[in-house]
Amino acid sequence: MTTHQSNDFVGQRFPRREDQYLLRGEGLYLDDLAEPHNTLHLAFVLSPHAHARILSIDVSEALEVPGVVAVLTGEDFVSLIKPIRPNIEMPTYLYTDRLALALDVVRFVGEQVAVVLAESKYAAHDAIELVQVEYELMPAVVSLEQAISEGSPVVHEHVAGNIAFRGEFASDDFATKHAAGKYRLRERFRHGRVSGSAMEPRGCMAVPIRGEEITFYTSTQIPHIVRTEIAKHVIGCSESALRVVVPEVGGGFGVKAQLYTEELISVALCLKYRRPIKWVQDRREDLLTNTHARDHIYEMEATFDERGVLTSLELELYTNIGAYSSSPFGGTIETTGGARQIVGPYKLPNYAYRCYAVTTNTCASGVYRGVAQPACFMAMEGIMDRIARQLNIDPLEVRLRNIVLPGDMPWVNVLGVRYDTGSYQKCLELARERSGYEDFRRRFPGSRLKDGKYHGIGIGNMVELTGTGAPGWRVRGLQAVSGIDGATIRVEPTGKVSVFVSQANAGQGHFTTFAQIAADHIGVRPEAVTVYEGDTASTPFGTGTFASRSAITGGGAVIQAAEKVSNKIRRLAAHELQVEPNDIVLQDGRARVASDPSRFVDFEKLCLLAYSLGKGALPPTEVYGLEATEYYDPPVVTVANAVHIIEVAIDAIDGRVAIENYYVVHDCGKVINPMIVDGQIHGGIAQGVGEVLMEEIVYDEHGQLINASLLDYLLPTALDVPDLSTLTIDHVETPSIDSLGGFKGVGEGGIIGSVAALTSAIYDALEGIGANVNSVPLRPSHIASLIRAARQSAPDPEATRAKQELTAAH
Amino acid sequence: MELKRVQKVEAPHLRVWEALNDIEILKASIPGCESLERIDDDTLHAAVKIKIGPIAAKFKGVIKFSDLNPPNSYMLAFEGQGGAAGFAKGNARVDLTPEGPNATALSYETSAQVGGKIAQLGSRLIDSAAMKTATEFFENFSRALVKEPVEESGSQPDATQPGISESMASVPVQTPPPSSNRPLLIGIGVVVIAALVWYAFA
Amino acid sequence: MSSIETTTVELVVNGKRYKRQIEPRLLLADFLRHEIGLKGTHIGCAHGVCGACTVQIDDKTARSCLHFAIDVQNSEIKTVESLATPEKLHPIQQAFHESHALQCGFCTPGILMTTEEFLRGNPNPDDDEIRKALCNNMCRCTGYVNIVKAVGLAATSMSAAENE
Amino acid sequence: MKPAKFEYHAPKTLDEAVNLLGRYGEDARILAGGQSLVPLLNFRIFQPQALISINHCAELAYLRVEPDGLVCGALTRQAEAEQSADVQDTCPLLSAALPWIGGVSNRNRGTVCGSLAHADPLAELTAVAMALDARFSIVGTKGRRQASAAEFFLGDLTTCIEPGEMLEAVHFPRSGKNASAAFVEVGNRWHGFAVVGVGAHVECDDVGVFQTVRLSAIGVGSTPVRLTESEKILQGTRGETQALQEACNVAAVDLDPPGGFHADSAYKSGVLGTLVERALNETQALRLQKEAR
Repeated sequence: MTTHQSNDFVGQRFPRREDQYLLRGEGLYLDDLAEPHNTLHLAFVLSPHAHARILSIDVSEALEVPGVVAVLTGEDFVSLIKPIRPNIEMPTYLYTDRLALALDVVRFVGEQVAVVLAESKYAAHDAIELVQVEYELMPAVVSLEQAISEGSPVVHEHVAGNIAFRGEFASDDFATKHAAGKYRLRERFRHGRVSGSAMEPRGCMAVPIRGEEITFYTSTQIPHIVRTEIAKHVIGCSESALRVVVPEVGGGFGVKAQLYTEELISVALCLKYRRPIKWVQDRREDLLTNTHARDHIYEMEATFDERGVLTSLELELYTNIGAYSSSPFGGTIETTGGARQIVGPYKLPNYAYRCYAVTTNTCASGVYRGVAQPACFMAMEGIMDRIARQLNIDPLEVRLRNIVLPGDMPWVNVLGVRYDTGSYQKCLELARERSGYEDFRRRFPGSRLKDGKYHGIGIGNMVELTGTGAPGWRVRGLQAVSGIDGATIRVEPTGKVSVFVSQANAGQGHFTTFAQIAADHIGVRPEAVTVYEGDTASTPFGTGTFASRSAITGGGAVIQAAEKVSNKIRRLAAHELQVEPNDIVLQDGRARVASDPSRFVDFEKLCLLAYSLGKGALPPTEVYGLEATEYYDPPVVTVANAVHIIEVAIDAIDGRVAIENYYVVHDCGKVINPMIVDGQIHGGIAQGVGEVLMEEIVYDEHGQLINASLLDYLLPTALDVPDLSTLTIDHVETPSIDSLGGFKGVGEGGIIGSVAALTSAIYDALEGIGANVNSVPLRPSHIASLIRAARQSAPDPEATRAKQELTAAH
Repeated sequence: MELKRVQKVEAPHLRVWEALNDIEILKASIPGCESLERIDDDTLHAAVKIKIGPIAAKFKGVIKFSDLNPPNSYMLAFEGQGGAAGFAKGNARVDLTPEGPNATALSYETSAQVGGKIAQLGSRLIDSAAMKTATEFFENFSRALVKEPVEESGSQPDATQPGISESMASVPVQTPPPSSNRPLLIGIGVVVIAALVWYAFA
Repeated sequence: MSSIETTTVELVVNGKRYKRQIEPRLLLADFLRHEIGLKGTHIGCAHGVCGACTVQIDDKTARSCLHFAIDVQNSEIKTVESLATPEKLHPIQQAFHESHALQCGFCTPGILMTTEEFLRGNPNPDDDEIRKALCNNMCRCTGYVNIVKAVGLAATSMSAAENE
Repeated sequence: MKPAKFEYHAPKTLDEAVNLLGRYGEDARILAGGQSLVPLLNFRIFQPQALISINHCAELAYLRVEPDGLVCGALTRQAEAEQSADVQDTCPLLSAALPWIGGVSNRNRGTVCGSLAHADPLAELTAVAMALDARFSIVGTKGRRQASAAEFFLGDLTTCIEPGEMLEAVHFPRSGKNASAAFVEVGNRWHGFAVVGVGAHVECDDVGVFQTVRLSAIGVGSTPVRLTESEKILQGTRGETQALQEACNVAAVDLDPPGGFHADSAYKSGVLGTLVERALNETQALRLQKEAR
């Protein structure tokens, strides 16, 4: 499919169209939407127990609160909403259905057991505290380690040993090859549990329209999936009568790329009471009930040769999926994700994994920016660092000796995943040269202790699977995630262009980037293009925005639709100017004759024909209208890559980590808008810093979540991220040969690289004194205890380092 | 929250055991105790309001005793819940060992679990709250035992001179004198209420 | 005063006087958003940490989720809607636009009000001073890099405008 | 969550406020800046029957320098004290601690007395009050009384203020002319709640011998803690390395700091000595700077 690119707006630093109204405070987020006068506000009664039987619920007192219209419990919804079951077809996968409201058993702190409907939000919050629920406590299992141990309590009777899914893979003859490995090392990596914590908690509002229809506003990243899933689960809700509209979304990060019980409940109650229903989540509910992420254990054994080249890797991966699997991605998304993506940019010949999705009495854990990749690359880069240490080879050199080389591409890895194009070698070499890496090695040949601080430099060499289409999701067993995205492009009668895309942005600048793409392929200026998203009534069906897909899938659909429209414009112009369509070039809203540019016709004139306005007539071979709808399903996953190099200084006493230098070189294929790409990387880096140094959802051993506020769930501030003088971002553009437009995704690259590189840097700083850094988060208290323990056990840490230098000298 | 403490009580072993069984002494010693009744041989019902600064938590719960070994040791399990706010749960092991004719070492080892809003939002305060309540109980309890009846000096410290005063004035705490001394087999489960007791109020 | 359900309050917001009948417990943020329709002030946490609800009370930044409308009646409240004119963005807003210093925009109004007070007190700050001024407003999308750049750009453009 | 209902009172005078306190007793709480109190209301883990706002009692908004020290009225905002030259002169440790409190928008509205009366175990001003033996003027229906810092702080969020009483003012004794002070903290982020914090106040004679040494810490107990042992070791020395090292090593000796998921007890004890050292070094640097001028 050749594309007649007549402009080059793609690739320019176009300022964002979204900024005007957002800066003025005119962006309407969910809670800002005008509420119809008779709106009922919802508030939920949350379980204070991790595992308990509900004996009784007394709502009498709550009903007396002025303004309270009704208080409903699990029984009321049995006839309204079907249990949520993510449509996953994977061998050994055991469904852990989720009811809209708990019926007889609650399985995590925060699970909803009753809902109050009131005339005002304040009254609703008054009433929930008067609902008396009597529980009978049941044994709870909370940590991953506990859940997989002998005789652990079980979350669901039918999920024996809390194993909801078991996946495995072994490359051929793995056992013998693994046994034959020359050098061997084992390591266990532990990643804590985090929360996406977008600045805007979730919320939704269902408004009855013309009796039977409902317009459902919700802060989501997947409007079309939500619409279909609501229609499938809410009894009496017909999909054609349901319109899902996405207001401004205050950050998503994957947490809002899920179907939630409150969305089903709001629509069901709107049908039942024929009144608008509004629910706005508060921060405590966000931290308690919005899907968490990570909480993984990686048990790894790697073999390698004397040059540090990996010969085999065996992985046992446990992921904590909480009490119910999230929907539509289910509990396996991080389990298969971690196991399949850990191979990264390396040529690993022999690989075997066993991966387990483990249930516990905690909130569901699933998709958040990076989805398992930050954790699995922390582990893989940890293996690379340990190979380097064991053989005394430079860690960056070890990576260079393991990566897929340009000549090998397109490369199909040991799992059959195809890497179309990539710049692994180039980025590593650029990083070595421009990040100050070699200078650091010169400055710190031996001891890393200087002025009371341990200095270290870490490497995060990673790939990011982006733009996953239908095949990619089916391999992972996901049936409800279609994989395609759609775009309708319409040239209006005055020649302006409307673009309707199935995506739903949460700040990624789609109104600007898709306008750039459409403008290039239709031949208008971006200012003449208006992009519409997040409205199932106007946009074609599609999967939505998550997992760094929009540039590829949305972009591809826009290109295909734009090509169709521009071909028609060329035909109409050719007819007007009596030339061949191929002799027409479209630019700035004009169709010019390529061989004689002085002859041209404006789009508007052609549009009059297309819409039967004015005196002209369509050529007989043409039909009315000037629009096209196209769906794009990328044939295979496109693989972006990046290298993060971070230099840190760790205070030997208070264990605090200062980022001294941060270098990134990123390759996300053809860049649509470099300004927006850099913004995505900055945001990912900050979340990575948070994930490694301070963020953790903490459950006590009884299943109580004990940091359900931002006072205790710490998010990084402007002082925690690298400042302007220490951050350098370089770009390499290796266009994808698989995806239309050559785009690759970038949404998650920043967090994946920074989690891997920052953990590697702290490991590098402390491994010399014998401290083993193999887990996150790494709070100052934990780092200080690692240093104290290492200093006590190693008689003279500097001696051990010197001894190492000696052995390397042979 | 785990708590392991030994408290020296200036009273003979048997006297301490009896006092620990005196419902009035116990009721007076527990900070914020509002009601304490026996239900049967090994069950107590207590209502206690614990305050940590502005945060107040009202708790109604049942205490079950086991492994009674009078007058030396004792086991207890406790469970209380209510409303949307949460619950408190815990257990304890208590031992008395005489230390000479006029003193007894009362050691207790208790673990507590608190749930609901207060655990989610005020976790920083819970452990120290439980410890503070336990220590407060013991100060009241041992003061009640040592001097009978006990006249407490006015709790209002008189106006001290301005300027940098080095002395650490003792902390004024209201302690009404114990009224009766009837030995009842109650056990000191109540200590546990003091130690672990509170949960977000209803 | 006995326990009455609602009471009349008068607030001056962005130079305009508003009179409403409200419950004493109505947060200032909710008054601005739901009583007088200024939706630019956002609630991200309601416990004074994220800063998305930052407004100015008598030209000093404050968390509108930590104040009750009834308690700030005789103060002058300023919100993000006061910064731009229909024709032109405030120089700080323009600098944020040019530096791509916002993505989802939810935290932006609070950061703009914080930046306006900061630059009023410190017309040409260095990067470190800017980062310290911003460290009390959370942003989850931008990683703060471009926000620091934007505040620096705003400082230069505003001081340049001054000495014209 | 939205706060529960409460009765709102906005007395114009202190007497009016005290009467209201007498009327409601335990069921009322004073509202000034609200920076620590209102989160508890929004969490609904504190539901007073009445809030008595003193934001309209003009008579409580004063920051007075007196011969023997500095008096902050109940409405003195932290930001005002932070920018006050008087505070810097008479009470350098207060000036040093104020910038550590929350952010500008918290200090614009939060009050000095409010932070002290709320007595969060991690509130910097409680350490300042303890270090300088501040005097607390408490007023209630039974009249006025004074409490020393040691008497005032009883535990987490708990002071000796009884129902029916409020903190009217806090008096910080005047620091010597050549006093220098510093406050240092470590937290899990470069901004936000401290894990451990230390305030150091040193007055030297003209040859640099330490006449008065005051050290107090937050985060190592449920109230601010005076590091009296370390003070004694440094008294009369010039803060030379050997004395400084000894003072730092002994700082955490008899403390059992509360541990938790933010930081364990060993960490707090481990960093306390270093923070004492850093705080003292900073006071020395400030003193030399002052003398150089």
